[in-house]
Amino acid sequence: MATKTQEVEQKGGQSRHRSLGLSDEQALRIYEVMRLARAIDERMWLINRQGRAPFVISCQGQEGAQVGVAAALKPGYDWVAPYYRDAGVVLWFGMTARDQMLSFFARREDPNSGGRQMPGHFGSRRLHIITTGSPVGAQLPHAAGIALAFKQRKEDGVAAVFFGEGSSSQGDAHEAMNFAGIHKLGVIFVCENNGYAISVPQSQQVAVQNLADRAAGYGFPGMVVDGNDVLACYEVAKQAVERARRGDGPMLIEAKTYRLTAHSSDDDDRRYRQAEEVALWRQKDPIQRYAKYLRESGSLTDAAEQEITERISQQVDEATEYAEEAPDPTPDDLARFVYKQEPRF
Amino acid sequence: MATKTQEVEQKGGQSRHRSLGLSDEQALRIYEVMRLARAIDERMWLINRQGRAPFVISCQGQEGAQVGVAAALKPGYDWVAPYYRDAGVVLWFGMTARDQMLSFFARREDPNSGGRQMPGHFGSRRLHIITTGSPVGAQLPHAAGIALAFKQRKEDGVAAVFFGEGSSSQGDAHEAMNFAGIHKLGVIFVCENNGYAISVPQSQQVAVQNLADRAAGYGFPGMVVDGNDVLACYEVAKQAVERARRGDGPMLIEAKTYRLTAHSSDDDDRRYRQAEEVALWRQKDPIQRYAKYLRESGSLTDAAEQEITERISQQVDEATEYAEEAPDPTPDDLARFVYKQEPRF
Amino acid sequence: MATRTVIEAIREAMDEEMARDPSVFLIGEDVGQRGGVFLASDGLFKKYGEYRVIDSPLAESLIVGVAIGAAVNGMRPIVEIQFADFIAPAFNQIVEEAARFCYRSAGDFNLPIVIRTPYGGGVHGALYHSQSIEATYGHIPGLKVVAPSNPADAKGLLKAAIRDPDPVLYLEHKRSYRLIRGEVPGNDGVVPIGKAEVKREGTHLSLIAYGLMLHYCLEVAEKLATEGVSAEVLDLRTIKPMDEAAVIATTKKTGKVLVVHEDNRFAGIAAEVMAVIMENAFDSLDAPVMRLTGPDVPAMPFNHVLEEAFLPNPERILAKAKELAAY
Amino acid sequence: MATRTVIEAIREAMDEEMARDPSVFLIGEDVGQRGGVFLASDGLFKKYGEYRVIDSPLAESLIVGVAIGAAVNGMRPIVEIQFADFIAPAFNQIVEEAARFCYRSAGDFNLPIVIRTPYGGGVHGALYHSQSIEATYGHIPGLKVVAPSNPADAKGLLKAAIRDPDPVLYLEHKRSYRLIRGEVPGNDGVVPIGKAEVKREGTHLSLIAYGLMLHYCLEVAEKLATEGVSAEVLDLRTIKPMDEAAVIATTKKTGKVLVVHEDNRFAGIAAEVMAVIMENAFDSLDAPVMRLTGPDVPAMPFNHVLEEAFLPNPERILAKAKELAAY
Ligand SMILES: Cc1ncc(C[n+]2csc(CCOP(=O)(O)OP(=O)(O)O)c2C)c(N)n1
Ligand SMILES: Cc1ncc(C[n+]2csc(CCOP(=O)(O)OP(=O)(O)O)c2C)c(N)n1
Ligand SMILES: [Mg+2]
Ligand SMILES: [Mg+2]
Repeated sequence: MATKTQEVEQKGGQSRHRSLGLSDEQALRIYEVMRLARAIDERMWLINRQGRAPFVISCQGQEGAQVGVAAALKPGYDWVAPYYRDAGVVLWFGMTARDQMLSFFARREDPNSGGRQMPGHFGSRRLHIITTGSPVGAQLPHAAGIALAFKQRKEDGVAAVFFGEGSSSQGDAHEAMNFAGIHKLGVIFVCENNGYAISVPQSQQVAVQNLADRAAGYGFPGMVVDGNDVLACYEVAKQAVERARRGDGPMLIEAKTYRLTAHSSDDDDRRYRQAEEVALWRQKDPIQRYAKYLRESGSLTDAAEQEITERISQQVDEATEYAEEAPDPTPDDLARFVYKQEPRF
Repeated sequence: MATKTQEVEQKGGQSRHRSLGLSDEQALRIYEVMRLARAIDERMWLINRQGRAPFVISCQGQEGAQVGVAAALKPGYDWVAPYYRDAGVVLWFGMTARDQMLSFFARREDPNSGGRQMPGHFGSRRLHIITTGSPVGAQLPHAAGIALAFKQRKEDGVAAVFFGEGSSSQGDAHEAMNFAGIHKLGVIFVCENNGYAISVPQSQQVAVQNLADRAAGYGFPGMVVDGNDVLACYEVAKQAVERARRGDGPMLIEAKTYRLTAHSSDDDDRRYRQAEEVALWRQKDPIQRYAKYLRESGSLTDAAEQEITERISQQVDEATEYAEEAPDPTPDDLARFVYKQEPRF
Repeated sequence: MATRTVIEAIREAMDEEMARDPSVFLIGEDVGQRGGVFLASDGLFKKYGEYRVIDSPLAESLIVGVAIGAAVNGMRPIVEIQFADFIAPAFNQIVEEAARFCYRSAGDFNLPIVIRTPYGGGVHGALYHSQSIEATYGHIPGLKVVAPSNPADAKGLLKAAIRDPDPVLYLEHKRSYRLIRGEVPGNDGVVPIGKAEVKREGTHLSLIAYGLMLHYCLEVAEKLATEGVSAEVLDLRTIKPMDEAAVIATTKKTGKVLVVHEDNRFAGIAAEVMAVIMENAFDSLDAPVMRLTGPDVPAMPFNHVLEEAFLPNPERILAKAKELAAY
Repeated sequence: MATRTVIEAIREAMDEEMARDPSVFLIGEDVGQRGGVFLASDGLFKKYGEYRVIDSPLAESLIVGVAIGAAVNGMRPIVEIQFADFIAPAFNQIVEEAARFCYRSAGDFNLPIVIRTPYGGGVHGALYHSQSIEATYGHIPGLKVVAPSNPADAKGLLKAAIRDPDPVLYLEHKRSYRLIRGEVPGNDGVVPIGKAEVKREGTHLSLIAYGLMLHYCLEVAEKLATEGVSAEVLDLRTIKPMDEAAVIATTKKTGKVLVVHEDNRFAGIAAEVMAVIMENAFDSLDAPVMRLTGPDVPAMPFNHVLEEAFLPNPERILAKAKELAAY
């Protein structure tokens, strides 16, 4: 199947979101979740740099791809298999700033892991976010399995799985796409291609320009999309979801984007990236870009913007305060949940 | 890159082998090795059915792909990473009927493994055949590593790796092709697509018609070839080898073929294949077909055919006799070669 | 009570559980049309259809990964790995994913998955169709590992494993498949995971084993009896979590223990049994605990001389047991 | 003698061996331009170029598989696996391929490959940046596994590993990287694989450990001395093949042994040490051999309370040692 670059900016003009079937409220909701993801992330860096928490890993720069795709799904019905950058995905699916901050401070109440995993390792059975580990690529077969169960039960649910272009090199990525193709499973494979895997540039990671080209080898379409254009991401995801629900099988979406921070708080990206390159991409910030569009299309007024800003900073403040005060796990917690059910003797 | 089906039969007509640069001697040598591979295999089944040896796994039906590709390589300089069906490859690279029979009977003198592995697990450092284990797909990264070493030393050697279409589903296949593509390594990936992985048909194994289509996602060409046409296999392999030696990188060759026996002596293929299907493919037997061509092109006389037949049956007889009489390993051998060098205390 | 082979008991357990619970399904290489290379699922494809008995592509990591996702989405997968030797590509999915799902989500997720696989030697399977993997996976917290020795335990433990909310590695000794016959209860009984069983009572020494070796130990106990030595034979049945109470009880009873397994020796299951005894019954020991195991060579060779040299057999177990008795 | 940290010693060993032998090269994720996530290869990319220090794609099975092929074709690869927790995707290539190459070819092939990887906890690395893997790989015949505790051993064992004709898993305790400093011989000396070392002599009891725990044991021995208890501290250094003679010697000397490791308990290295003692020095024991290990929970949590609860520390080692001394 041919790979085509989405150029939705040209389509729809001033009311692109409406031509995609999004109401003004929905369009603003997308904006707010992108901003919330960013605001939580920025706060985490601040706290990390003050030495109050040991580790951050960021969504910054990738919120467009994340929220754009997530907005095409049905939270609580569909499932997502996110990776560590996907704050935008999980917030759309119902996680809160407080949840994220509880993870960040590794508190007992952390709904993702009870303080056991690093921040960014999302998971909630209730919210249909499969628990995330650190080994990259492992989530792709999980998503195929989720979609298989939907098919076995003749339900039209969809599984969306997110991963970096580096992680696409893992064998699991190949095995999952192959299987999903064979059984025409309802999986949306979302590659957030930010050009680097820690320090390794795309040119050392793959021999092709577009990861989306790989889909042809698995018998389903691959699409390249501008990952910093949230509406373009929404549009292509919507097509993919419709296809999947119809039972026509998977799609691979490659969202070209960039990470605006270092890989994590333990990384120094000056060792492998030029400051100019980062600066260039800062200008393409998906949030700025979407704000500009919303303002120009008349959907975002100054008053609305201010309300959003206030709501977000209040949420982040409250979440931070709550989580920082929240109790740690106790040593007794260490041995809990090795199994769901301890064997009876 | 486009995938194209080789249709060399139409090219060259009565002297296809000469138009490919093969002398009559060379063309006959190819024929003889194909026939030798088949003859050894048939003898093994006979002996197995008589209860004199516990296990056979066959090359039958795939000799054209095997010898056709191997004949484009430089034995002793290039390396091959075969799989268990590749008797044709290793015979071309210098293994003998006796070597095979020593493996078959698991004798101490077995050059492949000293009687440790099942037959079909080839390996010889001297002959540049990397040792083969049973886990399928693992040999693809090995071939990439061999080619990397050539590149590191600025040598123009080539590594050819052989695998079934079932094995292409393993993550290792993907990882190896990706890496070979990035570094333009001199690897020839040869998929012997016989339509089944034990009982699993191609339709349950991959969602595409042509495995060769996958190459595009790794940045190098993929070619489909009629695996039962030994000269077509030789031609495409020759192109691949030239490319690789020039430093232009890998090629994926998909040889469409069929296995004429059950998966192994432990399998009953009537559980999953129709007798008619097998019968149909028997008519396409690569050896018969090549013999016909050679006879029609005047390269194979009745006398030559008889000489070959005699030489082969003599080799197989002698090899069988020798190997069946050869001594077993002794219990003391069990603990040898866990390491090349036992640690000194 | 009906008489069954081990493989029949396994098939029956799967069949009954699939009939009972529509969320149970089987996935693996050649399990469908062909019924598995050992015919463990013979007939089930026809009976339950292609989405309850799935012929997977040739990719073990995928198979386990898909089972994880399906389990998250409400199913109860049974995975068949064609041979234990080919489970290695799935190591990351089993160890870093399945075994840690419950723990890493603080109990929010759990994975009712059974991974069945034939292991063990003695069938001319050579280096890659003979391996034992119980120490490798037993070492991993979050997994349960069982290894039944007879048809009744095979059936009861498989049912328990299928109904268990956690990932269970279910090891089938391939030589026992058709060799070992026995009575199997017709009812819905499960054999609890985590419980060893004394298969023969004795007083002078204890033989601890599982799988095929259990039968060799019973044979040896019989021989010892004719020489006036009374051997107790404990079948671990579950490797992990190990029934430490049973191990300690037999040690306290006899004061002398020999542990037997095919798996490689270094940091194997015997070492763990010895450690448990060291910690809990040191003062009851009348002799050092001994072990007879597969040697530390990579795996069991093809040639029959080497295969026999690798595998513990009744003669060698008997000799070791006599050494222990005489200590 | 120069003073070095552990990470400096590792870098120096690689640098010297790469300078000495053009077939030595390094491959791994981020090892090139970035110099590795812990900077183990800082500067080597610049010095040796992109085909001696190779930034691999993000695929561990590939990395090891490529190293195998390159080794077959005359090279001596050093593989860096970014964290021991991420070695699992390479399990099949390491265990079923690398470890069996020599054996399955009856000595025709051998693989001079070193796999370096940071392991162990205490750095808030959480479940997936803290794991210990020595029991898993120690159990596998055909592999050698080393775990140096200080800069001199780190350098000497890495040189030995690079020159060794067989695959060596070289474990680097990540908390020791910058914490542990020490003198490093400037000369070309190697530390032999397979040899433990008594790091402190003693007579009342023996502490056996490796890696970070070795330092805790030395600390404990110091404290015990102030209380009149003389503790011998044995650094295993090589996990496999284990220096059984050294283990037996210290047991015979003191009669009381405590084994300490971070790795999970069940069928861990401590169990093997206990088994070796059981088999070879039972009559010398004045007390049961004891072990203090990481618990059987999947891995070390992120939260510092849980991390501390997981990791053996000097206080707990001291308490256990006193229990042993008083037995
Ligand atoms: C199996 C595995 N190997 C190595 C790592 C270490 N690691 C964490 S993130 C990362 C890079 C991932 O790159 P990419 O997939 O492109 O995602 P990005 O961080 O760029 O969003 C690496 C190597 C890991 N987490 N898992
Ligand atoms: C990793 C692994 N899994 C399973 C097997 C068992 N097995 C041996 S051959 C085979 C089928 C291989 O099919 P294919 O690659 O198409 O090769 P063919 O036998 O058809 O030539 C299987 C499943 C194996 N050898 N290795
Ligand atoms: Mg990336
Ligand atoms: Mg095939």
